[in-house]
Amino acid sequence: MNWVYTIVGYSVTFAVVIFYTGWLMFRGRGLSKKVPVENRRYLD
Amino acid sequence: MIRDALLIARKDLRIELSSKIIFGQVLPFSLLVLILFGLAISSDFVVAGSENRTVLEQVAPGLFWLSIVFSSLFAITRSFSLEDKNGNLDALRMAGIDPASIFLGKALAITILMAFLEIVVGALAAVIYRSSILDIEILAATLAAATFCISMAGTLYAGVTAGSKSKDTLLPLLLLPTMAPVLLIATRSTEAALFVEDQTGWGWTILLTVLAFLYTGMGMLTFGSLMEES
Amino acid sequence: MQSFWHALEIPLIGVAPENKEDLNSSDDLVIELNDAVALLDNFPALSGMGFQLRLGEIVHLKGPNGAGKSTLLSLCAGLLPIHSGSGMVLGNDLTNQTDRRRIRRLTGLLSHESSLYDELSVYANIKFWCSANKVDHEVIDPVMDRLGLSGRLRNLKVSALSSGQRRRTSLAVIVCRRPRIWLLDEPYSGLDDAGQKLVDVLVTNAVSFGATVMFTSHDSKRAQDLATRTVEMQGGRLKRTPVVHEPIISKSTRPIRSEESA
Amino acid sequence: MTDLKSIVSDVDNISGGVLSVDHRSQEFFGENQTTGSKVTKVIGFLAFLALVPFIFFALFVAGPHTEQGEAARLLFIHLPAVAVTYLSFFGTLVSSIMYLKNRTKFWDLLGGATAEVGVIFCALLLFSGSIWGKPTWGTYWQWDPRLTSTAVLFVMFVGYLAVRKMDIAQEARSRRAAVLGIISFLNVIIVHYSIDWWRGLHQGRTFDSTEVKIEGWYLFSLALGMSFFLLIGTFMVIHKFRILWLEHQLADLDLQFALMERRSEVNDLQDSIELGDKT
Repeated sequence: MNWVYTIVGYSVTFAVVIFYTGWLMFRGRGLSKKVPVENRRYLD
Repeated sequence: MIRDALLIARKDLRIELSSKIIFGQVLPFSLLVLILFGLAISSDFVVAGSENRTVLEQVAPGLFWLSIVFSSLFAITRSFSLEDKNGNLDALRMAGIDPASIFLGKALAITILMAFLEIVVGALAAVIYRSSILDIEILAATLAAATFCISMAGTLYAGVTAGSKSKDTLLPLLLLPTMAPVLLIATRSTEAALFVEDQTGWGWTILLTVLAFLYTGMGMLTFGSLMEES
Repeated sequence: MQSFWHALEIPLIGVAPENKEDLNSSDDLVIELNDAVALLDNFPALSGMGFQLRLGEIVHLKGPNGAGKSTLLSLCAGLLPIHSGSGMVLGNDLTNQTDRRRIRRLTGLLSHESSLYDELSVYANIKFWCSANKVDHEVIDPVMDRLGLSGRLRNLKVSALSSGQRRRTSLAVIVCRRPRIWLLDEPYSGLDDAGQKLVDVLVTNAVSFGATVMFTSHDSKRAQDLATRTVEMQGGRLKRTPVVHEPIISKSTRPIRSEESA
Repeated sequence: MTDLKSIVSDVDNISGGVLSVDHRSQEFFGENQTTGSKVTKVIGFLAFLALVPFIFFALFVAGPHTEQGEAARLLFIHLPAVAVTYLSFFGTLVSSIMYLKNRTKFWDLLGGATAEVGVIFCALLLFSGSIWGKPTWGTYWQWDPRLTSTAVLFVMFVGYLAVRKMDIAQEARSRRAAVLGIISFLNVIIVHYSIDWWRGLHQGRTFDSTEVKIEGWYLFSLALGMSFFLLIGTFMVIHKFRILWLEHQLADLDLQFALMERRSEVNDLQDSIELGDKT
């Protein structure tokens, strides 16, 4: 029965990672549309 | 610097003498918390391995410190609302008082008030939780050191949240995790003073004293950056 | 009543002697702001204020509510940082933090808040602020006499005072501090007739002893009688070029001017 | 490090003239309307490259543990989460110190970005730790020094994030957050050792998360997991930093707008002023 914990642990972890990454991309996209291009220069 | 700190502390104590918020409202609150703990926790079951102590007697030190930590939140909030209400913090800054002095003064007043509160609450706790004190010296040292820890850390965090509209809810969120080690160590130390004959409690007391100095140092170093609204 | 005002001990009102290094300016420019922007909780309360205040002036700041008058006073008191633009107060740079600290000790701000502890008595409050400002306690009693705070009021808690009496207590603290610049936000508000006259007397006396005053007031009539210059603000900056009523000198040498007009 | 310095100075240049048009940057980014860039695309791609074999090796190749069985596989996500959490919070500490030292927006925002990513991974670490605890110790929660102090750490940095959103002047907020970042880190050390001593006196260490021997496919899977988590963590920090930077820019633009609006008040209120003068 131990595999249940493994499955739950992995799926929740990856769900959180994917959800958070997706949210970051979404938010970044939304904000980028509001800020003029000359003010968008980051750490690179 | 010490002179300014004492001035502020004396002022805070005088305000307490005339308004009696801490002793009229916060103290009854902590007593009430003690009684509620007594209702929530069984005094019938005996803890295995203890010398015939009931659950309530066994956890009494922790409950006492928990009620003190909660009361300290009110004392700290009250102390800073005094300065917030009529823009007195700005006036202190206009007077050119060093932020470290403000920190020390406020923390000192809170320490003294909390010490009195602890003595009263502690006496009642000893009665209603049926505690017998084996080592009064360790207990006194613990009270002193833990009180300094609580008020120094509390004043420091009150400085972090000062001026914000959400400070009443933010302060507990920041302060309580910080209180975790103080609560833990003070409880161990008090347990040692109540239950154990030997002198093991001194280790914990020394640890608390180190923490008290650490928080004092942190507060004095950082209060300038916290208070400087500019 | 007349004798009461004249019984005032004049040297108390002037300017506290200061160390030479605190006064970096050589000319008589006390405050100079250039295109100053100041933020109040991220709102641009001052939106590019250009302004000069010379030694011995009594400037009336005028403007609608929310014009930025109080913010200007806080800025000049060194309580707010300058967001952009530049500003000098008594030769100290407003953009510099250590300079701002020096400015605070040289200026007195009567804000719309009382800066008093409600739970303490009038005397205890004044005594505390004198100690905090390192002012000799000898001045307390004469100043309290002068502001009509002796007698019954002396040991009354501030919470029991009327708003006018609180105003007097706050004023007493400023008189005790003897600042070089007096920044008064609505000094007349809540004061009775005698109190308002008292403000006029205190201000003119302070100026005659080397102070400079800037105040806001919605009582245009009284304010214009007191002021040597009116500055109008709007939208966080100067409205138009200031109107000069009369030369500064003739005003400051007549300390009891408002008595005559009354 | 020299790279980093030039970035900082660039950031300063930008915040100097908000409304001025810098043609050089247009050339750099064009019409790209995301917070992505070449570097983040590469990092994202590498993370994905690590993810696919990681899942394969961690779930299928590395055999079940002799004692813990399938549950031992949780090691491959738990340890990397620990690494990312502590690295992030260490990043917050460094950023806070650097911010107090040279007061640039860069360090302030980096502190915010690392703290948020740290909180996310701290939650994952607590979750994977307790779900691993059930099959191995028979309980989801153990009053173990590491677990307890991590829980306190989590709450502390949630508080740090709350302070970053406090309703006071922007600069004061940044300064307080930086101070808090430093004292929180010190507090974590205090919390950890105090609980450690307490437990040490009572009954000794209850468990060791590394009691699973790491060798062979275990080591390989763990290495893959580490690289995936570190890459995705870096990816998140960069994106979060950019979002914070955009929010900062937006606030600056709002301020410019508010300033313009404030200046135009002069005409709007002309009438009411004259009315006020008459009364």
